[in-house]
Amino acid sequence: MVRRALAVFTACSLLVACEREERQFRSAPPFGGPVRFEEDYQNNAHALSEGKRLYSAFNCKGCHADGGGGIGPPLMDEKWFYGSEPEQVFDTISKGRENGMPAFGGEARAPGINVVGTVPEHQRWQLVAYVRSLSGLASRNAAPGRNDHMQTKPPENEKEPETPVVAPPPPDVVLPK
Amino acid sequence: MNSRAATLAAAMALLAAAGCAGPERHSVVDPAGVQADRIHGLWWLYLAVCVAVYVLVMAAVAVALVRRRGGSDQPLTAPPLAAEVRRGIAVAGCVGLTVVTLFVLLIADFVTGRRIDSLAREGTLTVRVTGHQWWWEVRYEESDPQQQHNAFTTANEIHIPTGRAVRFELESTDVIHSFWVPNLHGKTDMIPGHRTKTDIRADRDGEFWGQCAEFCGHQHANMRLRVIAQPEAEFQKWLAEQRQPARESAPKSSQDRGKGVFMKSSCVLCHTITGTQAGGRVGPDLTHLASRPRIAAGTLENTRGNLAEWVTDPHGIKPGVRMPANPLAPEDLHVLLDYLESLK
Amino acid sequence: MTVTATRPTIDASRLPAEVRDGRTPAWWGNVLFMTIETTTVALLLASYFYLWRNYPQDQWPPPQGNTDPPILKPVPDLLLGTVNVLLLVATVPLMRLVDRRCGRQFDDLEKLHATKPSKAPPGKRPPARPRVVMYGMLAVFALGCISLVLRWHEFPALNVRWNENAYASLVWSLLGLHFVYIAIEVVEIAVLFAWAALFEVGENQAGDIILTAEYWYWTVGVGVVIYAVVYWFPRVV
Amino acid sequence: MIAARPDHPAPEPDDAARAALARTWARAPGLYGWITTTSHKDIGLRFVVTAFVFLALGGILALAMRLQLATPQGRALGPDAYNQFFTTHGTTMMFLFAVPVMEGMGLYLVPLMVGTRNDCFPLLMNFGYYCYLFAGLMLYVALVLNTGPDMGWFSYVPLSGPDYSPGKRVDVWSQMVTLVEISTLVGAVEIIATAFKLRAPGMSLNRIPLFVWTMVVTSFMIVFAMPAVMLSSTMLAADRLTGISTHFYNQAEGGDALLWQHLFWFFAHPEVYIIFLPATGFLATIIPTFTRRTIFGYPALVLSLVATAFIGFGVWVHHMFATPLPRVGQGVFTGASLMIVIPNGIQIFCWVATLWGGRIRVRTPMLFVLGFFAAFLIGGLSGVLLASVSIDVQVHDTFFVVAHLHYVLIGGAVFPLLAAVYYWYPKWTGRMLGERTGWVVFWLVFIGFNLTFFPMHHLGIWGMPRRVYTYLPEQGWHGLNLVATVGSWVLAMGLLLLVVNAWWSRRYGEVAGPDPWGAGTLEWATESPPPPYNFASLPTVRGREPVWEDDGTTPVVTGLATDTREVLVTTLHDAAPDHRYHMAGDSVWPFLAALATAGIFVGLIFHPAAFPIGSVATGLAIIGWFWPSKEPEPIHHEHERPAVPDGGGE
Repeated sequence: MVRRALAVFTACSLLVACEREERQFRSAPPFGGPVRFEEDYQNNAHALSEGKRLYSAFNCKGCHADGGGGIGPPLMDEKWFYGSEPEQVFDTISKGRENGMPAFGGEARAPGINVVGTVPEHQRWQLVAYVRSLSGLASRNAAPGRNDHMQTKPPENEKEPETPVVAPPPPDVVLPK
Repeated sequence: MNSRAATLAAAMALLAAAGCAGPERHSVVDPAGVQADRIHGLWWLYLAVCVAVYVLVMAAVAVALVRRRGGSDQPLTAPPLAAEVRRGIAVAGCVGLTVVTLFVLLIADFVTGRRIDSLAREGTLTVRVTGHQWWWEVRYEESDPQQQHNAFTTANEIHIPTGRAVRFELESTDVIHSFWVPNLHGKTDMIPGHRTKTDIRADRDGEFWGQCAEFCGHQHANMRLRVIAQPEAEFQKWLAEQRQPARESAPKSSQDRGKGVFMKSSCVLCHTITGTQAGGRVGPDLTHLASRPRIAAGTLENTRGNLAEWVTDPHGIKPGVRMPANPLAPEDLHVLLDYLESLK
Repeated sequence: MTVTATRPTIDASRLPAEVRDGRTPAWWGNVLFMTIETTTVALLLASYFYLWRNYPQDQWPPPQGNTDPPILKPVPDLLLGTVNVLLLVATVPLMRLVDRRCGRQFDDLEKLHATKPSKAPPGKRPPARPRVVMYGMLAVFALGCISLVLRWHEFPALNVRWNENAYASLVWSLLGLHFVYIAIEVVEIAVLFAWAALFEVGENQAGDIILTAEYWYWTVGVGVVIYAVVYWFPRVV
Repeated sequence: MIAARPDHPAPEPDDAARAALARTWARAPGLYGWITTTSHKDIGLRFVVTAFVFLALGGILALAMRLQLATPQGRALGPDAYNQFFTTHGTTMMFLFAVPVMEGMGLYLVPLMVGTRNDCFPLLMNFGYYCYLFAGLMLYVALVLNTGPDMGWFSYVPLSGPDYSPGKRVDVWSQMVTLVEISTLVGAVEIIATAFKLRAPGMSLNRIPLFVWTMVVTSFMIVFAMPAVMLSSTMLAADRLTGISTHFYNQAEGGDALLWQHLFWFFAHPEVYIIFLPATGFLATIIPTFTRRTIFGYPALVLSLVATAFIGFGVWVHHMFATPLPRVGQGVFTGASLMIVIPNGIQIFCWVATLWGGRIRVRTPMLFVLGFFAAFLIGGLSGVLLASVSIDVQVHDTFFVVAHLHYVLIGGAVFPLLAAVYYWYPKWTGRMLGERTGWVVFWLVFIGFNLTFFPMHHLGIWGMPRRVYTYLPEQGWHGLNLVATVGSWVLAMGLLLLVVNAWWSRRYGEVAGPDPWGAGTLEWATESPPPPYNFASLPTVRGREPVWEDDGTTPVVTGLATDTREVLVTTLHDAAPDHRYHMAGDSVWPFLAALATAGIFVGLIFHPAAFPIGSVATGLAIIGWFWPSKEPEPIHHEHERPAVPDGGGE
């Protein structure tokens, strides 16, 4: 009987994949090998919540608000100007974009793009995972729940997954002078 | 055998009474402030009473044990009435004594509480301490609106003038922390959404350690702060220094190049250095980093080696800390350290 | 104590096998579970008032920002809740009839020393399914179902979603908890009715129905208190 | 007057009658019988054994924590593992060991002590056990999967909220807490009803054995305290769970972090007495046996139990003295916290008076009782220090409190529990635990315990906060921490030896016989281990120590059916025979209901839909459970009610 119950519970709990609960403090490059986006970021609760914290720490809110968009484009919708693939989002965050997105990876892809410091690589990956979770592209069981502030949007783990569409940036999105 | 147990335990109780040769930088029984001192007095009263009670009860048990062994196994369902009455009186007496003692203790506690709350607050200095996971933001307020430019922020280190009452306004930006400097006063929780405050007066100079006393996550253990009580003059000197912006470094000097590294690495995103464009509020203010004897919320001494280790691999020292690892080229690291060490 | 032939005895075989109310362990179990539930509801109400006390009290319930136009005082609509609570109160006399009739059924059987009507000597045999009991339970069941439907529509009538603020979360859990109580009771009544319809109302079943009735009174009572707090408290403060 | 008829002697229940009873009350053979058993002896012991397994698991975690703290900046565990370990340790000891083990002792002993055949609601008892077992498995499976809760056993928001505890760790905690409290609550209902309605004729309220009294009072405390933690943990889960996301504790949306602390401590302080009172019941049962006299001050003891229960609900705020509270309020709670010393003092004094008036026999159980005096008093008295607001704000949340609570819970509850294990083991198994080993176990446990926890007083006074995974060499805490670590291993060795002894004695221990200690309460009036039906013919009672008072003329109850599970129900106050009560037979439904209930709690962690689905499943199982079965007819005669046999004297 005990064995049977144990089996039932292991089955249920196994849905909580171990790596989802891993807390990777000393994570990723330069200490680790190649980036395992799925395991280490997209489905990892700790990485996603760190991404959420960095999102406000690095003032992404300033332009994108809580994902609803403002000066910058909204992140909660299905539209992606430069592609929704992790590598593409990573590239956008690292090198910036011409229409006002600053570069967080140390060097810009083109002159005229504002460079604000160098966010360590694994933190950029955490941001990527979180930004994608804003449009429901992360595991619901790992995405952050509601935060302890005024609610401006449904929690990430309740966001219906959007099917990404690559749409060129509208002309009216321009670099804020 | 139980008398042995009793003596063993009693010996330990005495050890407790005597055992106060603890570390003097953070000890409840080595008060350096008026409140800690009053609590200390109350502490001894309570402890003396408790040890006395303990010894008496254990003695009673021990005596019963040695004098009432033999005799028949025939169970006694109706013990002789006279003896029972005697015991009844004894028990009633003990209970009465207990009630009186407790009442005394209650009064003593209430009086002490009142005296702790009524700390004379003339010429009070106000310091706002904000708990973060896992460090302390310390802001010296200026009551006078004209003097606002004199308000400044530092971290994990609080200087106070000896003999003057200081009002601490406590708040938290994330989870519950608790502000505690044992030598000076008991703890006060910092609860998000609730403003709390505590008044402290150090009566002798010295460096006293405090530590977060409410579990707050991975690095709760390494969330320390230091309170330096110093004579008024020294304190004013320190204030004057802290109010200055970071000193300019000579152009082309290694410090200057280090500043460049700082501004284009991740440091600038989280830390503030007044007088530069670095204005991040996520991490501790570094304007006068080099003037602080310890870094990493009191975990490491502020030496070049420690600083280097802390910048490159903080998680080796404090796993889970918010500070990210910064893989820097050796050259960049050296000039960065030069710069940080110049922030006196 | 070893049993020896010399021991005097108490012959239990002549004691009744079925009694009702406070004499039975089942009654105690019922009362204790009611106590547990009462504590739960009381603590939930205490939380409600605790949060109210800590909130800027000129604006309770908290203003509703994300509607257009914003509602400054989103008090719950009275209609459905009032109808529902009146409905629940109306079931009490009905249930009381069933309750009383079951008591009489029990006592009749007890007088005949029979546990079931079918076991009673023919002639003075009490009805297997007293009409009052059957129709009464049916009526309470129906009204209970209606009350559940009404309650379901009371949630939107609160004018605030459970995940908007703490006040909303609390009123939703108050109504939700009570919804669960009613649901449990309705199912219980259905089961007892089914049993009675399939077989007969013996002492055993009569006892069960009486206990269910008592739980039903409790549920209605709690419902009235919750109604007062959820619907009227925000209006009077 | 003797109501029973001397002219009408009882026939010695012959083997046929006993065999019939055994057939009626024994559980079905095989796994099915093992699952569906409703015998209070099976389930009570099962609670006790399971609880000891969890004690072992929690203890292993504690040893690991002590290893980490043995040296400054230890490397045995990282902060992540350490936080999971100390949280699981605390949760295990409070929810999965201390309360269930007392409940198990109650379920086993109460029916024997009041002289009946089983607990009142056997199926409910079975359901409760499986809820408890599943909750425990839930916690440890999660821990093994690196999903152990890591926010501390009192789980303060906002740290335990969705914003600062990502992932499923806290969800597992809050759900398992609610699940295990269901089991505790049904156990409480069980024990109260049994003690109130199934007592032997003549066992009026003023003759109820003190252990039964403590279990009754404890159960009432459970009834009022446990809903608080179920409610608060459910609110926490609701705040966190996907698709629910309520705001009970969200400061920014009108919630309050202190609401959690109030609700939690409203449960968690009474919890301490819920653990401690049954322990006092063990003492009040064991001391008379080994002092060969009836307990001193029975009425005072009962009243102080009740007083403790009442005051116990008025002191929860002394866990919150460091939070912003008005000084007056603090004064009130200080007063209450000091006041609770009075009833506890009365108990201690009465026991000492009993020792003075008796002829003490120091066997292993008594040894542990004396250990209790030495250890618990330290904890109780350091509690007096903690009751003072001013002192509390200094030592609150430091290792001083760790020392205090372990002196109270180990000294006050585990020592009496070990005494009880040595005392009742013969009743459970029919064989004795080794007396000489007993002394070794005692001294290992006693010395190890003091070595581990006494230095923690100093560490706390020297500023070491609790729940730190490391400390610096310059803080000067290493010496005492090392001592504590060594002590923890000595303590562990002692307990290990006890387990080995228990295992060995089950087979090879000296045979005990019905009453090895010459004790006075009813459980010793039947064989060891007791037959499935407990008593061949139900006993009656003339005083507080029925076995001591029996001169062979105490009446017994005859005439209960032997072919169905029938017991005698008596009146609440003076336990006059009232009616015959037919108990439900074994059934698999409670197990299925427990499985479905656990399903709700586990499923909710992943999807809200688990609630409706699980509820329907549970509902069906419960309908199956309560669907009246067509049982054989009880025999009927014209009624008459024999009066209570009188103890003579009163």
